This record gives sequence, structure tokens and C-alpha cells, in this order.
Amino acid sequence: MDRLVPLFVVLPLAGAFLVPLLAKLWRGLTDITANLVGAVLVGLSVYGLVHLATGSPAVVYKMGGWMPPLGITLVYDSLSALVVLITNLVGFPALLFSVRYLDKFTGRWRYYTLFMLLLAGMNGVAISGDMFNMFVFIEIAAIASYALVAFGTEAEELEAGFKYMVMGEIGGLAILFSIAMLYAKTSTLNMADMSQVLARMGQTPWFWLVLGPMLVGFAIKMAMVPFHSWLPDAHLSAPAPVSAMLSGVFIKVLGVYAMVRVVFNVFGLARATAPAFFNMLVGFGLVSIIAGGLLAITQKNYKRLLAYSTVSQVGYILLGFGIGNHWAIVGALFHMLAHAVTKGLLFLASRSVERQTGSREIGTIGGLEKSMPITAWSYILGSMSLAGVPPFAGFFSKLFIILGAVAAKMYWVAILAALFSTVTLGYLLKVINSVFFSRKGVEPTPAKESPPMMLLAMVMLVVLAFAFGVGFKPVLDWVVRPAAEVLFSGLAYARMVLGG
Amino acid sequence: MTGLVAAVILVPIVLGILLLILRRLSPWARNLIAVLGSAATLGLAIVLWVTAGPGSHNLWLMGVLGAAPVPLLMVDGIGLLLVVLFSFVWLLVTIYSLSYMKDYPFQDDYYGFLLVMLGSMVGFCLSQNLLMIYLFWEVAGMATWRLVAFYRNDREIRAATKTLFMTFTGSVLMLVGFAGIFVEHQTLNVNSLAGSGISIWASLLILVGMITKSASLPFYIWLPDAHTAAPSPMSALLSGIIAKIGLIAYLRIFIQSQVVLPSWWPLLVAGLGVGGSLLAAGCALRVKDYKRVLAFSTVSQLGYIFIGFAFAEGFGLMAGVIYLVAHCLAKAGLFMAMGIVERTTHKRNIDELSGLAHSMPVTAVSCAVLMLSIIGLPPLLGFFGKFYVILAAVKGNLVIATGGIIAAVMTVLYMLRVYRMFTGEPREGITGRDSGVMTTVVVVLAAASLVLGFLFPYLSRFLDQGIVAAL
Amino acid sequence: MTEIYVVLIAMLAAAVVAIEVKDLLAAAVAMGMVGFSVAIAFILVQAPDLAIVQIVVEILTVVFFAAVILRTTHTDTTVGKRLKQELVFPAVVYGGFALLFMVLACRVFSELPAFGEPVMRVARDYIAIGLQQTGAANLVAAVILDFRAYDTLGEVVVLFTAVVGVLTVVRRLGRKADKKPEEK
Amino acid sequence: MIPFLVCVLLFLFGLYAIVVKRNLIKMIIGFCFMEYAVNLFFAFAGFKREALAPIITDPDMARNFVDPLPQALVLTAIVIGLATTALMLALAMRIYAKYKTFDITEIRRLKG
Amino acid sequence: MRGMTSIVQTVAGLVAGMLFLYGCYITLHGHLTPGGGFAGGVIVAASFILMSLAFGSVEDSERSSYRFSSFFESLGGLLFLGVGLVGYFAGYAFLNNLWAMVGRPLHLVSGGIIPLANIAIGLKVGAGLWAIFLALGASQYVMKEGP
Repeated sequence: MDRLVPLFVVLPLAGAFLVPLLAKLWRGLTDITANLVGAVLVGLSVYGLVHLATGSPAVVYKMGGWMPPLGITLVYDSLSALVVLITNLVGFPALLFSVRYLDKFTGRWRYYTLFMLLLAGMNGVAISGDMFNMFVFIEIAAIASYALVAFGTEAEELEAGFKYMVMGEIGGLAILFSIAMLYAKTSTLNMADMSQVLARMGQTPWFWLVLGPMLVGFAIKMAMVPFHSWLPDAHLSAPAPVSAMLSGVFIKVLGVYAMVRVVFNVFGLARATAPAFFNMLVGFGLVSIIAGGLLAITQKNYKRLLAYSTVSQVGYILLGFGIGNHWAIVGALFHMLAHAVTKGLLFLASRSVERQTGSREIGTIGGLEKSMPITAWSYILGSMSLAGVPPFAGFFSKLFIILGAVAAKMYWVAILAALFSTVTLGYLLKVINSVFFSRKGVEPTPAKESPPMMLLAMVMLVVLAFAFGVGFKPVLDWVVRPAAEVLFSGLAYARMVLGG
Repeated sequence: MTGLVAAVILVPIVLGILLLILRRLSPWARNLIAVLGSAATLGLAIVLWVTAGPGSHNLWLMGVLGAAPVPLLMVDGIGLLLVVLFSFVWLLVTIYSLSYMKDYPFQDDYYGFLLVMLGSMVGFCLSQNLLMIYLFWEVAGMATWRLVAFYRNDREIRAATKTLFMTFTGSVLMLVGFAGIFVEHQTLNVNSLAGSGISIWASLLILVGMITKSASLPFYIWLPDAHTAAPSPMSALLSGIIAKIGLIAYLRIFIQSQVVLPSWWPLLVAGLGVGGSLLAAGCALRVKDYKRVLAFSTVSQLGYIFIGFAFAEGFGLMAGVIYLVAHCLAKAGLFMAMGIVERTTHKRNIDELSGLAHSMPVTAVSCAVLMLSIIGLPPLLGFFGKFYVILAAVKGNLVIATGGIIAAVMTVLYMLRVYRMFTGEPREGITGRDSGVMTTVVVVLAAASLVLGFLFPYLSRFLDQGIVAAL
Repeated sequence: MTEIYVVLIAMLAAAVVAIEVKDLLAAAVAMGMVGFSVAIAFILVQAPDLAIVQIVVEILTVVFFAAVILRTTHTDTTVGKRLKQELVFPAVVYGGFALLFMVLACRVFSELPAFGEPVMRVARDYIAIGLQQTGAANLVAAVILDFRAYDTLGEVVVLFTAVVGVLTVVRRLGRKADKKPEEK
Repeated sequence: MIPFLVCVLLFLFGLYAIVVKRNLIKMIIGFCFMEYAVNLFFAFAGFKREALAPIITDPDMARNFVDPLPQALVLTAIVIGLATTALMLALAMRIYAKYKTFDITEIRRLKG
Repeated sequence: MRGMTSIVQTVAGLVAGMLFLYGCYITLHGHLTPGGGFAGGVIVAASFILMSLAFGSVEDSERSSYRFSSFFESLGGLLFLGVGLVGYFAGYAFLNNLWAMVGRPLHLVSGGIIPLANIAIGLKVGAGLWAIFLALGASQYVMKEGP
């Protein structure tokens, strides 16, 4: 594994550079290349996890052979491994789904190139151990996603892309500005080194003021509630696999992961040392849960509904990190995993419905369970997982977050979180009832089941959601707990990187 | 033993999922799998009974939440009794469905979910771990959702959504309560809570979950809608078995675990029970739809069982369990009998029907037996349950006992009101018909109520052993 | 260092012009002025590499702007309109935010090392060993292409992404001519 | 400290153009300004008085250089800025082709 | 795109050639003097842009230059990756500077992979920016029937 870490970035990059060349030879070659890269990445991330789970220490890869403060290091610890796993686990089915989905679009190789770049960017963010490098990879993923959102080049898609780009770039520049100030103060960019320097300086007001713009940037990327306005439009306009990636992975890697990495490991914050900050996270998490849930319920368009649901679910993740004790952070990380898989699944399934029926409004289509059972049941099972019905993955994340809230004696938070999982179920049931079962007002919409490749992608994600739920124990012990350990150890991260 | 327990849970679930996945089976194969699945569960349950006997056996399956393995499932007397009883009723319902559901589409869904629900009920009855209780609870709830909405018309979908929504809300609140228990005691096993207290808010949240599922006072409103919307065999299961989930959970979490409860706790639970009982009985006297009357009656009788469980010391617990068994048999039978009536007359209003006894005598007679069991006439099983519940209530609190007696009287009234459709002169153009298989099933259930009534001493001794061994 | 203040003031003035002028082409040119001021400032802070790149990039940016503006429209129709009702809110929010930001920035900068006296923890090593270890006389080149070559890979990829993105966005027809949404 | 504040001022000018201006091209210009501001800030942060540009012309020269690291970062940042500007311009151009205007208030979805 | 007058065309022809050479120079001397692959690439792209502005273009030439640019772009990217991977496959870290000691410091042949990477970047940037210009400015081919 020690030598394989850069491949998480190099492979998709090579794919991205090769796809335009191969596209000139034969169209099918692009499909094959992209999917091959996706599959290899899944294998690699699973291998990496196994490697870490069997007791090997985290990998610190020194780019170009330079020692940490001088060169750029890649850090592949348990947290990175989890995030990389999430990325590729959703990325591969999304790529599979794309093969037939793109039949209706032009510009196939451009799509694959951008998708590969998106993957490279997110993997790069996950394994980067350097502030500026992280920013660069955030930008790669972000720019690729802007272009992908506007991929259809219809008026509304372009608008959504522009709006998303405006918001996203403001966030990116805020992050860069913060990094600049950090550099001016600490004169280093390596996260580990920087955290040691910061630890020596103590929590002066300066500390918080520098953290501020960065948090705003991450909040925009993760679509936390005051900054969520880009998300529904972008998710609505993007091609389905891209919506799945954006919603399932993008906002978590670029927003949540980057934030917790910086907050816990670089700034060395923990609930015990900075209760006010964590209470603020809890507050924002709750606001996101509530606002996202309530907005989702009022939607007529089922993709928009899913987009608002994402806002709400990100609120859960934030809430978990904000509560900040063992169970809550485990729950938040588990929810990252569970939500990535299920929301990816839901977006794929809903776009599969749209593709076969041509409508995205609830109430204009109905009775689809009969004509497209696999899509329907994928959607239903995904909804169950998202709402937190055992034995799916979503249940355990909800349980752990509630456990964390109760253990922190935040009873009302626990009850609110629990109640809003009913709201989640409520808005998803709205879709399920009217689109898949009800025949009110509309005849069962004539539709054929999607092509097998798309079904395969969806079934894969259903199986994952189920497997993560039934096998939550191994997932918890081998994947999530070590990742939470990384966050808890805080500044030990620096010793690990610099000592290694 | 572990394998047997796993089998009795997994066989129906796997077969059910198989049915759901392999749509387009020939009807013959599908029916065969459905019946075989229930029969196999019953068989395995009986084998389990014979090999295990009353008494408790811990089963150490995979460990959860912690380094040491935690017992997840446990075979004890009550669990065994309920498993055998439920799978027996289930088999009858499945056989009944073969002819009742003959003409409907989506039968793969129906039988598939029926089996999944059976498996999760069996698992639920054997669970001693909060996590497993919640797991099976929710799986059963999801299957209920699909089965209530089986006809897929607007009304049924709305009723099913309401059902799911309310019970889910209750259960997530219960989950918060479970989280409270776990945080306080670092355990999810109900048997290791003995002698310690649960904080009040956690117990109240758990109680909320139970009374939403078992449809008691503040949260009963989903139940009548669900019963009227569901296909009759499903109503039978819903009323007879699914609605008992909350009660069984109460039994496990608050009684069997021997947690220390505050002194006002029995009054609260019994008060809710008797209140629900009276209110629902009042509703049952007003509505016209006979399935709805029976649904309200279910709410009312569930209230009774809550009273029994509330005053669990002494014989209240046993009374509650006996009434649970009696009600399960009788109400399942009644709903299926009403299904026959509905099927043959296509009417659901009490006032439009009369004199059906002439055209469907067997059904009428067995219906009478079942109703009497619920009314509580000796020597039927229901009598013992009701009698002991009221006895326990008298020992506990006189006001509640009075309420219980009033509710019992009201039960007589609304049952007679329903039974009017069998008596009197037959109406023009409305004739019922006994139909072979379906009527047989009802008769079997009526007979079971009768026979168990006669066998009451044996039953009570078995229960005594079972419960005492478990506690 | 007075010259740097002159340049910065020119920069700010040009920025105001670029934001407020009605003709978009003029705005682009004014933006070019800002960019060139930045380039001069780079030279003044001893960053010739940056100055060169900034100049060529600025030329290119202005060319891109001009290309787009020439293909679309010259006039900014929004300038000169009265402030609409719906714009009052963002303006007020912005005003408050800008004030807050300036105050906080002052606070932050008072704790940063003063202008012209950087800490140079890592950079000291770069200067000391750069030539010996990488063989590049231009230390900036040594940093971007050896010590931090991975960043530069990222930079190249960002540009690649943008190029593919632009090519993606300018496709005339995103979707194929509407057949039935059925499969062949 | 004053050069730093000028950077912040330019940053705020850019933000002003984005938040308050209703013209797509002006918004893009605003983004350019914000990028310039951050780049300048970086370069200023690495500036050292009385020091030379970090280019070794003679192996034995005294090494009193400004900080080369921020310069390297700014190089990357400039390119990223160019890339985003180009993509934004392309989007704006296409939006113009659809709506014949750069005015946000006349474009449906961008109002919010 | 229409061309300009013959005066402009003549001057542009001269200047563009010199610009192209200057771009190459900047690229190749990136490790010694200010500038580098990026600046050089931009200058090379500018020379192309100048030619295209002066002489105008027709669809055929745009089509060919478009393909040409996207080809070189990918090639440049792959080259950079390849430079990185050489170190990787030789058993060192990714992007390891293998030949840092080859050649003499302060001369053209020095700096190991740095000049190679500069060339790759120059290729990539020149082709990429040229493609962006085509897409935004010219685009008879890229964007049929203008707005």
C-alpha cells in the first residue's frame, strides 16, 4: 500500500488524459476506460482499507521524496481511507449508470473526462496532507462539477451551473484567503507542521478569525443552510450520475471531510477545548435538518425534493460532529457512508424514472411499480435506508447520532433528530406513493424498465446499503471507528505524519 | 438450538424475499411456497417448543456494540407460546388468503410480505435485545405498510401512509428511549437491567412508541383506517398479531427486565389503557362499517391488556397474556369471518345487512363463538383473560376497574350490534354464502378459542412456569 | 516603498472604474489595468515570475473577455438604473458585511507578521538547499516543479478541467435530437 | 499592514461586484478582483525588505531572498483563477445566447 | 471570424513567429530565469491567437486546429504524469526528481525533471488556452450557427 497511495489521484488523471485521445479511436473505448478506472479505484480503496484494518500504520507518502515541511505529503490514514472508499464506492456505480444514460447526450468523452477529474479531485482532497494542495484539488473537483452541472447546456442547466459556480467560487476564494493568512502567520503549509505551530500559539482571537472564512467556504461547499441555495438547482440540472456524486460524495468530501480535517487535526479543536464552537455546529446542524426537511416536504419535483433532503441529511452529519462525543462522531462518519450510498441510489433511481417517463413532477406519473419494479424497489429500499429503517445502513447512523446526543445529555436534540427522520420518511413516502403506487388521476404511466446496465448500478448500491446495515459491526470496527479515532486523537495526527 | 432459532426466523423471511424477487412465478408455485413457508415456521416452532420447553435459554449470536458478545435472542416460555400461537394463526390466515385473494393482482407482493412479516414477528417474540426488538419491530412495520396499501387505491395508500407515519414516529421516539437506556446502563439486553431504574424521560418515550404501535389512547387513530383499508386476512393479522407488538415489547422491557419503575407508572399505563378502552368502545357504538367496529373493538381490547400489564404484580401479567392469546385468536377469526361476509355480500354497512345466518349458518355460529370470547363469556378463553384483568385492576385501582367493567359492558353492546346482521329476516338480494376453505379457517379459530377455554388450567400452569422461569 | 502605494491606489481606482463603467469592453480594459497594476506590484515585491505570468494571463483574460463581449453585447444595461427594491437588501447586507470584514481584517493583520518581515520557516530551507538538491537556479521553479510539483500537477489539471469544461459548455446541442425516450 | 488592507479592499470590491451588481460580466470581473486580491496578499506575505528575487545567478551569492514559496503558490492560484474565469465566461456567453441579456434580474433562476 | 487588413497581417506574421520562439525560450529556461512552462505556454498560445485574429479563420482550419489542440493538451497532461511516473516506476516516490544532479547548475541542462515538466506544461497550457480561445471567440466549428 505504501507505494499505491498516489494512484488514487494518478489513475483517474491518467484516465482523464487518455479518454480524449481514445475517443478519437472508438467511442466504446471511453466507456471501457472510465469504468475500468472506476473499478480499479474501488478495488484499490478496499485494499487500502484492509491494509489499514489489519493493523498497518497510516501511510504517509512523501511526494517527490521530500520530507514533510518541505514537500507535499499524502496522508492515507483511516479517515482518508473512509472518504476515499465513499468516493469510489459511489463513483463506480455512477460510471456504470452513465454508460447508457449518456445515450441521450452529445459529448460523451467530455463527460467522462470531467467525471474522471471529479474523482481525481475528490480523491486528492481526501488523501492530501497539505493545505494548499487540498485547495488545488478542491478546485479541480469543483470546476469539474460546475461544468458537469451545465452538461446538458439547456438554459436552466447553464443558469444553475453559473449560480453554483458563483457560490462555489466565493467559497473557494474564502478558503484560499484563509490559507494565505495561515501561511503568513505560520509560514508552513503542511497540515501536520501547521497544527504544531498553531498549537504553540494558542487560541487567540486571531485563531478564530482565520478559521472563520475557511468555515464559510466549507459551509458553502457542503450546502449548510444559509448557503444552500445553489444545491437544489445544481442537483436538478446535473446528469443523474453527477447528481448522485454531488449529493452523495462531493459535498461530503469537499465540505464535511475538509472541514473536520482542518478543525480537528489542524486546529486541534475538540468538544472539551472549544464547547462554543461545537455548540454552534450543533445549532447549524439542527437548522439544516429542520429547514432542509421542511423545504423538501413542500417540493413537487422529485429531484428537487431529494436535493433538499440532502441539505437536511448534511445537517445530521454536522450535528454528529457538533455533539462531538464518541458515538456522535462515529454516527456522523457512518452517516457519511450511509448517506452517500443511499442518496446516490435515490438520485440514480429517480433519474431512471425521469428517463423512462420524461416527467419529473410528482402527480403526473403514477403506478410505476408495476412497469419498472427494480427501479421502484431500489428507490423504496433506498428511502428506507435514508429514513433510518433497520436493517439498512441509514438506521445505524441515525442510532449512533441519537446515542451520541443522549450521551451528551442533549435530549431535545436527540428527539428532534429522531422526529426529523420521520419527516424524511414523510417526504420520501410522498414520492413513493404517488410515483410508484398511486394510480390516482393518472393512468399507470407506460414505461419500460431501464436498461440492465443502469439497473446493475442501482442494485449494486442497494446491496451496499443493505450490507453496510447488516454488517454494521465489521464496518464499524474496521472502517468507522478508526476514522473517528483519527479525529479524536486531534494533534496526534501531526506527530504521526511528521514522525513517520 | 441456535440453528433452530435462526431457522425459524430466517426460513419465512428468506422465502418471503424469494417471493418478492421472483415475481411471475406460476400462481401454483407461489401459493405452495406461501403455505409451506408458514407451515414450516409452525413446524419449526413446535420442534423448538418440544426441544426447549418452557424456561429460558440464552442464545449467543454475533456480538453487537461492545467487545463481549451479547445475547440477542432468547427462547423462553412466553416467547415460545407466542411464536407457536402466531405461526398457527398465520398458517390459517395464509390458507384463508388462498381463496380470499384469488382474484387480485400483486399476489406475489402479498404473500412475500406476509412471510417477511411472519419471520419478523417470530424474531420479535424471541428478542431480548433492544436492538433486535427495534429491528424486527420496524421490519414488521414496513411489511404492514405495504400490506395495508395492498389495493393501491388512494384511500388505502393514505391509510397505509398514516399507519406507517404514526408508528414510525412512535418507534423513533422509542429509539431515543433505547439510546437513553444504552447510555445509562451500557447494555442493550433487557435482562441485565434488573433492579436498576430507567430515567423517566426514556421510559416515557419508550411508552409512547408502544402505545402508538399498540394503538392506545392518544395515538390510536391510525388503526381503524388501516383495518378498514387492508384486505380482510391482513386485518386479521393486523388486529390479532401486529397490534400486539407494542404489548409484547412492554412485557419484555418493563416487566421481564424487572426495572424499577416510578410509583405512578401503573396508574399512568392503566389509565391510558382504560381511557383508550372506553373511548374506542364509544366509537365502536357509533360507526356503521363492521370492519371499523371491529377495529375500534381492537383498540378497546388492547387497552384491557395494557391494564393487565400495568398491574403486573400478582396475576395481572398472566391475565394480560391470556387475554392477548384469546384476543389474537378471536379477533383474527372475526375479521376473517367479516371478510367472508364482505366477499359474498359486497356490503360493509351494518344497517344494510340482516339475516345472514340463514344463508351462511356455519360462519354465523363461529362468529358468535368468537364474539362471545371477546365479550368474555365463560368458558371461552376470553372470559378468563377479562376476568383476571378486572380482578387485577380491582386490586390496583378501583376507578380503573370500574372503567374496565363499563368498557366490558360496552363491548357486549357493540358486538351485539354487529351480530344483528346475522339475525333477523334475510333481506332482498343480499345473500351470504359459507365458502369452504375460508369458513373452515374461521371454524378452526372458534374451536381453538373454545378448546383453550376448557384447557385453561393447563395453559395457566404452562404460563406460570414460563413466566416464572423467565423472570 | 512609496511606489507600491502608488500602484495600489491606481489599482483600486481602476477597479472602481471597472465595476461601475457602463461599457463592458471598457470594464474589461479597466480590469486589465487592475491586472497590470497587480503585475507591477509583483515586480515591486521581487516576484518576477509572478509578474510575467500575471501579465500574460492578464492579456489572455482580457482577450477572452473581449472575445465574449464582442460576440454578445457592449452595454451593461444594469448600470444607471435606479436601485431596485430587491437590490436594496443585498446592498445593505453587503455594506454591513464589508464593514465587519474590514474591522476583523484589521484585527487579524495586527497579529500577522508586519509587511516586509515574513517568518520564512520552510522557505529558509528552500533557499538553503534548493540549488543543490534540485539543480534549478530559479528557486520558484524549484519549488513549483520539484518540492511542490504535485501542486503544479494539480494546477495543470485545473486548467485541463477548465478547457474541457469550456468545450463542454459551448456545445451547441447538449442532448441528441429528441427521439422517443425508448431504447433501440 | 496597509498593503494587506488594500488587498482586503480589493477583495471587498470584487465581492461588491458579485453581490450587488446584476450583470454577469461584472460579476466575473468581480471574481477576477477577488483572485487578484488573494494573490497579492500571498505575494505580500512573502515579501522581505531589502531582499532579492529568489533566482540564483551566481552559486556563491549571498542568499538574501524573498520567500519563494508564496510565489509558487500564487503561480498556481493565478492559473486556477484563469481557469475559473474562462469557464465562467463560457457559461455567461451561453446564457446570453439563450436570454439575450446579461442582466440577472431578467434571468429566471439566478435571481435567488 | 474575419481577418484584418494586410498591414496587420504582415506585422502579425512577423510578431507571431517571434512570439512563438520567445514562448519556447521562456519554457525552456524556466528553471533558470523567471517564467516557465506556464508563462511560455501562454505566450505560445498568444502567438496562435494573434495569427487567428489577424488572418481570420474558416471552419476547416478551426476544425483541424481544434483537434490539434485537444490532442496536444492530453499529450501534455500525459507527459507530465509520465515525468512523475518515471520516478515512481524507478522505485522512488511519485514526481521524484531523478536526474537532479545531471548537468551543471545554472545551465540549460540541469534541474532534472524540471525542464521536462516545463515542456509538458508548456504544451498543455499552449494547447489548452488556444482551445479555450477557439471556443469562446472563433467557434464556427465548435459552436455552429452563432447566437
